[in-house]
Amino acid sequence: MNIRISIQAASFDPGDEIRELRQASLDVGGISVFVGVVRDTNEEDSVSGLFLEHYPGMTEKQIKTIVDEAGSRWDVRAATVIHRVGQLHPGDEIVFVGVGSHHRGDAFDACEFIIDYLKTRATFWKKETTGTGDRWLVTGDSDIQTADSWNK
Amino acid sequence: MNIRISIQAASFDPGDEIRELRQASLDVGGISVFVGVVRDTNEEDSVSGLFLEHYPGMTEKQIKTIVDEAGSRWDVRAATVIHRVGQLHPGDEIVFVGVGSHHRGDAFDACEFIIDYLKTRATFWKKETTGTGDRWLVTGDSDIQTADSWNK
Amino acid sequence: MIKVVLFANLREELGTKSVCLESAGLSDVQDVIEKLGDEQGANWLELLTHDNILVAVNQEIMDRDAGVADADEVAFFPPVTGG
Amino acid sequence: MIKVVLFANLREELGTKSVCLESAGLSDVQDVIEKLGDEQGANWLELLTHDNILVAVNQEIMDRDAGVADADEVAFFPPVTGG
Repeated sequence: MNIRISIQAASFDPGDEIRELRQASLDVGGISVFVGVVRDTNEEDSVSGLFLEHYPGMTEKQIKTIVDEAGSRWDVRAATVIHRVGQLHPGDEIVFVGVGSHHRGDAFDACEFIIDYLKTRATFWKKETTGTGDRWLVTGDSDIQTADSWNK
Repeated sequence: MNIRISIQAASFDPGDEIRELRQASLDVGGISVFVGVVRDTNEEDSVSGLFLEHYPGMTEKQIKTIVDEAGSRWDVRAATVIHRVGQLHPGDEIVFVGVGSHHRGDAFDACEFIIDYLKTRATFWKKETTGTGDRWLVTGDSDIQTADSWNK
Repeated sequence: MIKVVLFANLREELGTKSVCLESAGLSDVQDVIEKLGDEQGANWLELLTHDNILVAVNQEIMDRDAGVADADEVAFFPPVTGG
Repeated sequence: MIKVVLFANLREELGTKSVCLESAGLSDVQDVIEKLGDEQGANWLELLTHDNILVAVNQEIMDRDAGVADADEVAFFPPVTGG
């Protein structure tokens, strides 16, 4: 299993990442990708910026654990996780999760599993800039329920 | 809902397609993408080429129906379906399905629904070139079951 | 005229991608298949009546008892294998 | 020494991203929190004992009764919100 994990301030090119997943092996028949984008609204307030902080070292280890877990549950030939940190703005790409598998069902499940866990387990924190001031976000219960549902 | 459907011989750039989905609306918070790739083996035989034929006119209408159905079931802000036809080779990208949604769960479900239906409902036919000659593929029962499972 | 179109292995095995039929006397798809057998040969009848062959009339999937009329397009093809 | 690191709103509200503590007499995370309260101020005790604050020792999530030793890194942070 080829694994690439990157926490970076720079933007990324989803096309390049998909090309690498495709070229990881000629056994890759399907690639499932999730790209998260900074929205311009959250709970009715308009959002003009999003600042991302993380715990260097711990975050990378956690993501590796999440990807390994996905690889033990499903056929995963190649997986890429990129998460941006620092100051972002609406419309910016914030996260890329890509999984190349022999079978498309495995690609979808592994990709969705990784992003669900990333949102509830990996040490990233978001702070929004809104018209009424800055605020640190809190985890939505729905995200926790979504991640927990993989254990049923 | 922005919809783009293309049946084409030319290759496509997944990065460009994701960029368009992202830019369709600032309400797009998540983009789920599936890219299908021609594998170099199928049922143990090595595959050197894949020829794709379709029913021009009918295929586009069917895909539009599939995408509209996805849009009625889930929050879909933008959807792109590209399917290549003609002579392809192992490692070539054959299909792109991308869905931009406000919520990531909706993006994943709509994307997987579209590719599952595309595989069992849309008028495409594949012919493989193998070491033991050319052969038209037949639909796998597992694909039909996968698509039918959305009706449960 | 009714336009008959063929795809994939049917196109290859029957050696053509389309033929036209006079519509007189043809009321449903089954009539079309029988007339193709009469005009084109018994192998047409055999291939087009296989259980797994799908039928579309004017680009909509239909049963073999679906009606046909002048200017319709009737397509025959095996189960699809795209994606 | 034990290195204490803080993230997100804790880092902002407590005005620093890390402090060092003498490890003598500290056997678990709860001891670390109490010493931080003594040395840094009561607001540290209040914020770090909030129900939703998570603890990691050497980059592994732990409970407050987890043991600590010299050269350990103890992190405090709110629930994560990435992705």
